[in-house]
Amino acid sequence: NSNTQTDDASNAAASTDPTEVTVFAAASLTESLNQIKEVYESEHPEVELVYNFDSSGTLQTQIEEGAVCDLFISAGQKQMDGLGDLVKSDSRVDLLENTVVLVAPKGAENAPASFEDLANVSSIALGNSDVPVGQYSEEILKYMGLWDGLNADGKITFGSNVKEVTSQVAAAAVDCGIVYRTDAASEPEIEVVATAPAESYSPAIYPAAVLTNAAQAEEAQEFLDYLKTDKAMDVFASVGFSRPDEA
Amino acid sequence: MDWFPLWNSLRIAAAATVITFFLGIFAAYLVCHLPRSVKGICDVILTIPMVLPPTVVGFFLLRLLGPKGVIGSPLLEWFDLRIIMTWQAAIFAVIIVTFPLMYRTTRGAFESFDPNILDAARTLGLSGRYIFWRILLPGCKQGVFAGMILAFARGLGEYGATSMVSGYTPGRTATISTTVYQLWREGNTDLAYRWVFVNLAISFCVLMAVNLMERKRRKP
Amino acid sequence: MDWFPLWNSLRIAAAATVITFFLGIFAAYLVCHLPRSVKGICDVILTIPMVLPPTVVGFFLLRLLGPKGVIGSPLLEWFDLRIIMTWQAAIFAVIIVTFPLMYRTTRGAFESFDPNILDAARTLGLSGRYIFWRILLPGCKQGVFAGMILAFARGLGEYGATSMVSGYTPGRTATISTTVYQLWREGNTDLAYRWVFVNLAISFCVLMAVNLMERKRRKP
Amino acid sequence: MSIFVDIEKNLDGFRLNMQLEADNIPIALLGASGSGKSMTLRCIAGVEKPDRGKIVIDGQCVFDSEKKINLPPQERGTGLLFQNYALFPTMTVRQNIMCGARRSRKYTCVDALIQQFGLEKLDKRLPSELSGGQQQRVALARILASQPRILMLDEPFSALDAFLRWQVEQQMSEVIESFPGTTILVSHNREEAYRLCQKIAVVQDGKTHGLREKRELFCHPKTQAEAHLVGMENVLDAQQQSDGTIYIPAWNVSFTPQNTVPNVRAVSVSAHAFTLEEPPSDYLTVNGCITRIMHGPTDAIVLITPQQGSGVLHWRTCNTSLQRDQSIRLYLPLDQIHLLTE
Amino acid sequence: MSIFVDIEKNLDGFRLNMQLEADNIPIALLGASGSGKSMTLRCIAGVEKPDRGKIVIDGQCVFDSEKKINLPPQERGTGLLFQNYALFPTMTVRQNIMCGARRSRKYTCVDALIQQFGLEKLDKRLPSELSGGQQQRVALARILASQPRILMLDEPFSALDAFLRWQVEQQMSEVIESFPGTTILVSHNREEAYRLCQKIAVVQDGKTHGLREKRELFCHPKTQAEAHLVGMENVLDAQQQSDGTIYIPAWNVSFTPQNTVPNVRAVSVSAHAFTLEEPPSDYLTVNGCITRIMHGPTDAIVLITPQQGSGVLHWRTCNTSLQRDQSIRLYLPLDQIHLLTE
Ligand SMILES: Nc1ncnc2c1ncn2[C@@H]1O[C@H](COP(=O)(O)OP(=O)(O)OP(=O)(O)O)[C@@H](O)[C@H]1O
Ligand SMILES: Nc1ncnc2c1ncn2[C@@H]1O[C@H](COP(=O)(O)OP(=O)(O)OP(=O)(O)O)[C@@H](O)[C@H]1O
Ligand code: MOO
Ligand SMILES: [Mg+2]
Ligand SMILES: [Mg+2]
Repeated sequence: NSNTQTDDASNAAASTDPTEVTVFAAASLTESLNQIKEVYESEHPEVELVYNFDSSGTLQTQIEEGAVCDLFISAGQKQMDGLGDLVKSDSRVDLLENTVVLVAPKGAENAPASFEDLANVSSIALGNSDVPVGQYSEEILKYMGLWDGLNADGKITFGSNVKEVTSQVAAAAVDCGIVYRTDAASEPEIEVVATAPAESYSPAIYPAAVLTNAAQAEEAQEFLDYLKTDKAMDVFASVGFSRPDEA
Repeated sequence: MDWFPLWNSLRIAAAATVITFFLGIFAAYLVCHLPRSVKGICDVILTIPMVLPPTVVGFFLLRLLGPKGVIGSPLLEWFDLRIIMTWQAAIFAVIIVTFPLMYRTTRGAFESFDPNILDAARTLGLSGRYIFWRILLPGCKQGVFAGMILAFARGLGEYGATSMVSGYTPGRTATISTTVYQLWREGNTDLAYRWVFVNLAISFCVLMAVNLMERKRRKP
Repeated sequence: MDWFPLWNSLRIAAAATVITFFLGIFAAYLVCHLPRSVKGICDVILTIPMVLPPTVVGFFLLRLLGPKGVIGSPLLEWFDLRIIMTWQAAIFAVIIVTFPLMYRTTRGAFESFDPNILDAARTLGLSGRYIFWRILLPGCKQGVFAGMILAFARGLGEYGATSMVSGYTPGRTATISTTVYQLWREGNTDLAYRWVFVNLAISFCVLMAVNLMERKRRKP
Repeated sequence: MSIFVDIEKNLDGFRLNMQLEADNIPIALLGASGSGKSMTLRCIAGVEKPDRGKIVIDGQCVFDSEKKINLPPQERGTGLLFQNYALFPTMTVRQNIMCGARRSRKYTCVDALIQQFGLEKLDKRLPSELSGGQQQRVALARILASQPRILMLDEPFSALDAFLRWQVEQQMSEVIESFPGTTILVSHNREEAYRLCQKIAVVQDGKTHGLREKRELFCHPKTQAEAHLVGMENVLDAQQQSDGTIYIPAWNVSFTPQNTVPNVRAVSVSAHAFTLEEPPSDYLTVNGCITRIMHGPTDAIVLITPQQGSGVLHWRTCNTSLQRDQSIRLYLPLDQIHLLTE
Repeated sequence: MSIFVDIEKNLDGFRLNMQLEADNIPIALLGASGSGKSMTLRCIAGVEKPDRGKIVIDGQCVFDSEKKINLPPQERGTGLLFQNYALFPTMTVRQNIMCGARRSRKYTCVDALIQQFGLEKLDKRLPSELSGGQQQRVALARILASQPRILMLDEPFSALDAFLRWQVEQQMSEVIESFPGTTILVSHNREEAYRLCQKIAVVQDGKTHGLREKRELFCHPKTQAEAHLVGMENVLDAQQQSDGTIYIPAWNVSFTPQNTVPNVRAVSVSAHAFTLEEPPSDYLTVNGCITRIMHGPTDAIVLITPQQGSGVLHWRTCNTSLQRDQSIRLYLPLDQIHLLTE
C-alpha cells in the first residue's frame, strides 16, 4: 500500500517513504481533518497522516486494546481521562470547543422554542453518555431541573451516536434533540431552536494528546501544534467549532 | 438488575419471528412458482435487506415510519398512531433484518422437496392450499424450523436498525442489545457482561429446545 | 469518488468467504457425524456468533486480536505483526459474523442428502474423503452455494464488528459500510447514498450471478 | 366414458408422440424401459404439459394446445399411481389414504381399503418406516380412495413380492372390472397386462402404433418391439430374398413363408416353439450345439449356437437329459415363425 | 470363499434374527415384502450395525459383537445393489461406473461394462435424466466394476422391462457363474431366483429356516411362507383329525395323506394340479362354481367357490370353453397336496 507513486518532481524529499503519523480522531472531525491533511502533507512531504475516525468511546477502547496510535483527538474529556497513563499528560491540550444546541425538525409546529419549553415536549432524543454531547445534555437538563421529570416519564430516548440523534430529529420521530452545533450543521432537515446557556454545562472541549508509546511522537506533536495555528483553526471554525477560552 | 430489556427483546423477537415466519414462507412459495425470468430478480431483491448494514436499514425505516414518512404519516393522520420510538417499531426493524434468513432457508427446503409428491397430491385433487399447508410445509419442517430459529436468534441480537427506529428509552424501548451497548459505553462493563450472558443464555436455550424438538420428531 | 472502499470491501468479503466456506463445510460435516449427545450443544455454540450484536463480537475480537490478546500477542512477539486496525483484521470479524450462516445452510443440505447414496459409496470402497468431496459436496451444491452467497453478501455489508477491529482509516481500512456511515455522519448524504447504491449493485450482481449459475447447472 | 390422447412433447434427446383412444375398458402400455410410458401418464394427469396436442377425458377436453385449454391436475379427476410411490412423508399410512378420500369425501371407504390392502397393523406408521412393497400398497389404496374418473397405474406391482402380487392383482382385477372409467396400466409383466387389460399398446421410443386386441398382439406380433414385449425369446434380423424366401443369418437357415408379407426385416420365435421330433406340418431344421442350460422350477432354458450361425437360439424345454456342449437338432414349425416388418 | 452370518437386530416393532452360511455358490433370499431381506444385506455390507452376532466373509471376521470387531463398509469388499439404485446424482453414468472401478483400479473394464449393459448412448447423462430401468442398469454396472468379494443384489431386475430383464438376467447368470465369491440375490421372482441360484432361504418376519436346495424347496414346501413363495396359488388352513385325515375347511374336503406328517397346519396346492378327468392315482374331488375367469396369454386362471366351502380355489387351465357361474367338478391327485407345518 505504498504511495511512492505520488512523487512530485518538485518534491525531492518524497523519494523516501514518508513517515506515517497515526491520528485517532472523533468522527465529528472527519471533514475538517481531511481538509487539513491535504494542506499539511503538501507542506510536510516527509509526513503522511493516517486517520482513524470513530466515536470517541470506540477509539478509547481501541487504544486501550493496543491499537497503534500517535495522536488522539477526543470529543470529550472523559475518553481522554479514561486513557490515563497511555497519553503524555504534558502534550494534552484543549484543542477545540463546541456548542450545545437544541434542535427540532425543520418547520415543526410543536417544536419547543427554548430549553424551558422542554417540560412540555412528548419526546426528546439525547446522546448517551458515550456520545460526548450526551453528558452535557444531562448536565443542562439537570441544571434546569427537567432531567428527573423527563426521565421518569420515559420521554428521553438515548442514541448511541450523533447520527442517530440527528436522524431521529430529522425524521420528526422525536419532538426535539440536543446535539452539537457542528452536528446540526450537517443535517439540512433540522433547525437550531436554542443554544444552551454557557453556564448550564461544563465547556464542550475536544482535548488532544500524544500517546505515551507513540512511534512518531515528535511528528505527532508537530502536527498537534499545527492544529492550534490559525490556519487550521479557520478550517475548524468553518464547520462550527471555536477555540476554547484559554482559562 | 431491571429485567425489562429481556422482556422487551423477547416480545419484539417473538412478534417479528411470527410475522417473518409467514412472510418468509409465503415469499419462498411465491418465488418457487414464478416463471424463470423474474424468479432470479425477485430472489435477489428479497435477499437485499441482508446485505445492507443494519444502520442503513434503520435509517430507511425511520424515513418510512416517521411522522413524515410514507407509512408513518397516514398512520398518524388517521389513527393518531406514532409508531416510531416505540417498541413496536423495533418489530418492523427486526422483521426486515431477519426476513432474508427465513426466506432463503425456506426456499432451499421447498426446492429440494420431491416434486413427484406434489404432483401426486395434485392428481389426488388436493387443493393448492391443502398441499401447501399439510404436505409441503410439514415435509420441509426441518428447513422451515431452521429458518425460524435463525430469524429469532438474529432478532434477539439485532442492534443497528432497532436502536435507530426505537431508540433507547429505559423501561420503554430498551432491548438487551441496546442496553448492553449503552451500559458498556457508560463504562458499566460488569452489568453489560451480565446482559451479554443473558442474551447468550436465552439464545442457547432457544436453539437447544429446537434441536431437541427436531430430534424427537425424527424418532417418533 | 475514491474507489478504495469498494476494493477493500471486496477483498475482505472474498477472503472471509473463502475461509468461512471451508470452515463452515468442515464444521457442518463434523457436527453431522457427532454422537447425538454432543451434537446439539456443538450446533448451538457454532450458531451463537449470529445472535450476538456485531459490536459485542467486535469488542471480544478486539480483545483477542489486540497486542495483549490471546491471538494478537503471539503474532506480535513471533512475527512482529500488528493485526488490529489493518484491513486484515476485518477478515476475522467478517468470518465470525458470517460463519453461522454458512455452517447452518450447509448442515441442512448435508442432512437432507439421501443416506443410501452415501452407504452405496462406502460399500463401493470409496474413501471417506472421496465421498465427501466428490459425492456429498457436489450433491449438496445448492445448499452450500446458498450459504456461500449469504456469507459473502452479509460480509460485504458488515459494519459493527469491522469498524471495531479495523477502524475507519480512509484509503487503508475504509470499507463500503464504514464509509457510508462516516459520510453520512458528516452530512455528506449524497455520497453516502452513492455508496449504498454501489453496495446494492454489487450484492445484486453477486446474487444474480449465482442465481444464473444454479439455473444453468440444473439444465446442463 | 372414454379417453382420447394425441400429444407431442420434446424432451432433451427424446421425443414423445402418442396417440391413444379407448372407451371405458382397461388398456395397457407395454414398452421397454425409457420408452416414454411414464411421461405419457404424466401428461394425461396434467403434471406435465405436452408441447402440442389434445387430451379428452369423458368427452371433456382437459388439454388442447390450440384452444389453450390446460386444466390443472386437480380438475382432471385422474388417479395416477407413481412409479416411486410418492407417499406424503409426514403423514401416517391412514392419513395418506384419508388424503385420497378428500375429493370424494367418502371417508368410510378408508377403513375398507386399509383392510383390503392388508395395512391394518401399519396404519400409524410413516412411509419411511415401511418396506418398498408396503409403500406401494399404501399408494394403491390412496389412489383408489380418491375415486378417479380414469385410473393410471405406473407399474403397480413392481415392488410387491410374488404372493402379495398375486393377491393385489386379484383385488386390482376386481377394482378395474368394477371401475366405471378407463384404466391405463403400465407394466413390465406381459402376463399381468394380458390378464388385467383388454387392449394393449406397445410403446417404443416415444411412439406407439395404437391399441391392439391383446390376443391378436400376442399371437401375431408385427414389430421387433412387439415381439420382445410379448415374450418371444428369439427375435432375429432376417433378409427377404427376391424369390420370397427369408434368410436368418443368426441361425444360418432359410425358409419360404406360408403367406407372403412385404418388407420383412426380422422374425421372432417363441422359445417354446421348437421340438425334438419332426412335426407334422412344414418346418425348418436347426443344427447346433448346446452352450448353456439354465434350469427353472418347471422347465429349463437351453441356449444353442447354431452351426455356422452367428447368433444364439433360445429353447425352453422340460427335457432334463440334455448336456452342455451336446450337438442337437431342433425342428421349428413354420407357422411358429412370426414375420416382423420393423 | 464363503459367508457366515448369524445376527440379531431389533428395530422399532421388528426383530431380525438371521442365520445364513454359504460357500461360493449363488444363494437367494425369498421373502414377503417387509420380511427383512434388505436389512440383512445392509448388515452384511456394514452400513447397518447388528445388535449382536457375527459375520464372517471369506474366513475374515468383519463383525463380531463379542470381540468388538466392526469393519467399515469400505474394508468389507461387498457389493450391494440398493433397491432404490442409489446412484450418485451429480455424476454422469460413466463417472458413476468409474467410481465403482476406483477400488480395483481396473478402469479398463468400465467401457466393457457400459457396452454390456447397453449404456453407450447414455454415458454422459445424469441419473436424474434416466428412466427407472436405465438407472438400475447403471447401478448394476457400477457394482460389477468394483469387483467385490461378495455380490449382494437387492431385487436387481425389479425395474427392468421384460426384454431387458431377460438379457440382463443372462448376463447376470454369466457374471454370477464366473464370480469367484458368494452371490446373495434378493428377488421377488421365484423363477429368476431358481434359475440364478443354487440354494434358497425363505425369509419370514425377520427369520429364516436356513438355506434349502432349490429343487427340494420347490417340490416340497414345508411352511406357508415357502408355499406362497414357490408360487402355490392355493395355500389353505387345514385341520389334522385324530384319525390322521386332514380337513380343509375352505374347500370343505377331507383326505387321508399318503405319508403321515405330524402337526399339519395347512396345505398348499399348485393351481396347475387340478384335472377335469379322473386321474389314475389317488385323488380327491372338489365340486364348485366358477366365479371368475382371468385370461392370460397362454392359459387362464379360474376362480372357483367350492360347494359349502368358505374359501376360493385357484385353477390354471388352457381349457377355453369355461363359463362364469358354471358348475364344475375338479380332481386333485393326493400327491399334489403339500402338507405344511407352519
Ligand atoms: N428431464 C429429462 N431430460 C432428458 N430426458 C429425459 C428427462 N426425463 C426423462 N427423460 C427421458 O425420457 C424418456 C422416457 O422416460 P419415462 O420415464 O417416460 O420412461 P418409462 O417408459 O417410464 O421407463 P421405465 O419403465 O424405465 O420407467 C427416457 O428415455 C428418459 O431418458
Ligand atoms: N426405521 C425403521 N423403523 C421401524 N421399522 C423399520 C425401519 N426400517 C425398516 N423397518 C421395518 O423393517 C422391516 C424389514 O424391512 P426391509 O426393508 O428389510 O424389508 P424387505 O424384506 O427388503 O421388503 P421389500 O421386499 O418390500 O423391500 C419392515 O417391516 C419395515 O417396516
Ligand atoms: O465524534 Mo463523536 O466522538 O461520535 O462526538
Ligand atoms: Mg416409468
Ligand atoms: Mg427391500
